[in-house]
Amino acid sequence: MSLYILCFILFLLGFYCLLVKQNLIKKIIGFGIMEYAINLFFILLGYRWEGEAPILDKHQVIVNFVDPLPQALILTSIVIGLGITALMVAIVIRIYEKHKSFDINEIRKLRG
Amino acid sequence: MVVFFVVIPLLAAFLVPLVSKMREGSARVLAVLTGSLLLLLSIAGIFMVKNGSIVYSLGGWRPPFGICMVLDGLSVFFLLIINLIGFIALIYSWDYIKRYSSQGLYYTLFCLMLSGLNGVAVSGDLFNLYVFLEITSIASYALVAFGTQAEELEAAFKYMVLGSVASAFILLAIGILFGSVSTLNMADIARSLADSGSRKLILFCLGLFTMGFSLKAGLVPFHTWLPDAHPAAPAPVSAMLSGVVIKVIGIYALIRLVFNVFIFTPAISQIFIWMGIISMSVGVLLAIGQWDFKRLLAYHSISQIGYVIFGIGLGTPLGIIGGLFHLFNHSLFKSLLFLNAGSLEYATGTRKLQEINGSGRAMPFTSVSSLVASLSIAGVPPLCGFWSKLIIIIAAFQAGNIIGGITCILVGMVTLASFLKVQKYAFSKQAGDIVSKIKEVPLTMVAAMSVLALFCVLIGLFFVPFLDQLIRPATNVLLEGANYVNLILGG
Amino acid sequence: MKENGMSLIVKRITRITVSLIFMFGVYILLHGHLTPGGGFAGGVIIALSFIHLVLAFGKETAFKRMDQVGASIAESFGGLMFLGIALLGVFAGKEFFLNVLPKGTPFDLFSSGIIILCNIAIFIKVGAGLFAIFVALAIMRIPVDDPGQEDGR
Amino acid sequence: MIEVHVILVLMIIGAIAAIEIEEMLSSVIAMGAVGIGLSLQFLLLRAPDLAITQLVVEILSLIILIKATVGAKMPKEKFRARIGYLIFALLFAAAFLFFSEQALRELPGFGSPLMKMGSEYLTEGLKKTGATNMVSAIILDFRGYDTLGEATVLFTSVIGVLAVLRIVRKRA
Repeated sequence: MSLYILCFILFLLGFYCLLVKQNLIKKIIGFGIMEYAINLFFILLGYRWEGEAPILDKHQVIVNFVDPLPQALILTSIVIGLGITALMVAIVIRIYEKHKSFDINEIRKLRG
Repeated sequence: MVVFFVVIPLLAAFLVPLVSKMREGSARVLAVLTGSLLLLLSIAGIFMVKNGSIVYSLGGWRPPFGICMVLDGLSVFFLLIINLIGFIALIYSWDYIKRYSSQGLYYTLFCLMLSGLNGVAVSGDLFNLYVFLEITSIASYALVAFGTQAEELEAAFKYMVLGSVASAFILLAIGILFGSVSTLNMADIARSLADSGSRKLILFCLGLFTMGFSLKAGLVPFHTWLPDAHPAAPAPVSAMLSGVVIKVIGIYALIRLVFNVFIFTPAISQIFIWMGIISMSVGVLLAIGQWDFKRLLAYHSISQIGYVIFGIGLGTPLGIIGGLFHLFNHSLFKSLLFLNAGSLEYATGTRKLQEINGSGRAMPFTSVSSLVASLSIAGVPPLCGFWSKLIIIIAAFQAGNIIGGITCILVGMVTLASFLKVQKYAFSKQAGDIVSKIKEVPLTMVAAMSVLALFCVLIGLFFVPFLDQLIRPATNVLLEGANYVNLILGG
Repeated sequence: MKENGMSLIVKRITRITVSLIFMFGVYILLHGHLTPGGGFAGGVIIALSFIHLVLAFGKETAFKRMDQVGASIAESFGGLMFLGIALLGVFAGKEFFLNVLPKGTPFDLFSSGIIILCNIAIFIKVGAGLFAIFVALAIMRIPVDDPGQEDGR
Repeated sequence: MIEVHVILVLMIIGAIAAIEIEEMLSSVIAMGAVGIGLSLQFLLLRAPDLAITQLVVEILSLIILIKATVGAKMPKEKFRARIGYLIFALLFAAAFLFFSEQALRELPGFGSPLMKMGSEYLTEGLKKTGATNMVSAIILDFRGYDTLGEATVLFTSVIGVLAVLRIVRKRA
């Protein structure tokens, strides 16, 4: 239980950084932290006391495996996070090239 | 057959970069071919589900072990919207996109967006839905930034930040649900949730899902990205974003979950109704003062999505019919309006209403089709928008929701006023000096706009068979939420 | 980062380590169905080995082996291959993504039907794609001061 | 599971550092430390596939991020933490944690998942797919369609990056 809560605190830290920080790079970092927290949460859900990694062995028979399904999901999620990060960085670099700044206050010209 | 809804656009998306290296012009041929195949397939889909819904298990693994695709009345309805508007937007892009460089990349992203949307519409698995939702979202972020102008990049970044917040909330909710029921198939989740007694957990997940999907749909407390992102994209993409994307990855995913996986309770109904009322009013009030044509349309999108969610939130059969019908109509006339705005920009080089100044005589097709669309969105009989708004208003009064009904009527009037302003300035005002220099846009763009205008009129005239054929099966899927479980897991 | 890359020491060592990283990537890929790893991890490692090359030798030298056009083509090819493997089931008249190939004996390198082929397809796709991202970013760092080129229209 | 707690707390400290450090390069590196911590967590929680993938993905995203920041002019963080703002953020966080705590109570406890699907995959996996790594069996056979989607996500973002970063010229 305490692990879940700590995990959610990590999520909230990333959320705060993503929404509040004025620096575009910091926003990307915030997104990354949020992604980490979610990934960790899934794996925590699949953990089993004294469990073994879900890889069968030729020589010994293990019965107590951790849940492999969340691991498969998170493999997908990590790659999705990488893709979004890359696209964000690309857009930020392009913005920097136009304005020579990462600060959202200097950049913001659009009306909300 | 269901799997081809995803495979065909994916195949095109992988092929387009290869063929466009050889000849740049071949990209658009391939893309239009894909669009037409998908349109034919989705029309065939309507007839396929006539004799019952189809469940397709991927890899031969029976649900809930593998992923399954579900083709029922609701998904067929949304597939038709996606592929109809997608095809028309591709036709429109044929000439329009010549203004930009790297057409190959544009068509690749467009095909990826189509495959993501189709994937969301047919998916029967929660995590799979998330994956395809991400494909759609990433493709639309990139398409918003496609022009690489300063404003477009800023709008894309804002869209991206809020879009990833939404995705994070959705993924978190999926995680919590998965921890609770240990399965991902939507029907299996529905069955397990019905058995389990974890009320608080269900509420929390529902809250996260509502937040996430409302962000994607641009409903009012979460709408701030929409008026920047939709105008920034190239016109056919704006048409797709406003006409299709916010509906499929916002409204469709939300109602599929709420009606078929969770149980539609009066509390949820109230939340939907109030979100609808607030979105309707705030969107239209923000739209009045706008002079940028596309930005004005984007604000109207918020307002019209409010109608949709209000109608569905009423929860009565008539309300849901009205909501879904309005959703269809909105995708027709809002796409048409965005294409009109794109044509005006193409011809005059500006989107400011004051500067366009009466181009009606020089551009007859654009002005006529835009008149049709404006009257539709404002709800003037006998065009399509009138009937759907009428149904929603009747449903509101029938359900005893007087405030909602009156708001609908008032918002309709303000919308009419707003579009009369557009017509007055953009088309019918006395010609300024800009008019002598402009001429009608190329043939493919005219054709795309005319087809949409024709649809607006035809559906307005023959809406009863349309309701019977398409909307009623979709409504039944929502109303008989529990059947979904039996359909997939077999009783 | 100058065009002619880093110092001689770095270049010498890189020449050795790149091949090691490359081999490690291939190992991770081929044993994906038996041990931890698989197409994604292998693909990322391969992309990193190319990036290593770019960082040490500078852009010109490295791009002789693999440039953006090549990476883009390889990526599309990987995608088509993956989709083709998935479609094998449909061609056989069964479901999409059916594991149609013989499963082989467990714990063998060439076992588990389409899984190893899928891993290879993903490997090509991911490696090429990530390298293309890096190349695009690396090229972009040259500031464009000519305002005529900045117009997106 | 005390070590998982310790590393998680360290990750939180790292995250705070990454958020609050003014200098960009240090901030990016602090984020990398959080990522490495996550990779370690995966190893402790018996997910070696993820540990490898997370490690290499982390390296790649750090390279990309450093490439974006190095040599660029960094803004001074001018954010004045207005007191009202901070209180709102704290209130939101407290409410979110409270509700999630209430909801998470209804999950099966940590360390004893239901594994409704998972146990099925584990018993049937080797026989039906021939793969001994169950995670591979799931991502490429049982849920192969997801992986197609995932590869497509990566493809989309590659094409998106190429589209955003393309050198554009005016067409005549």
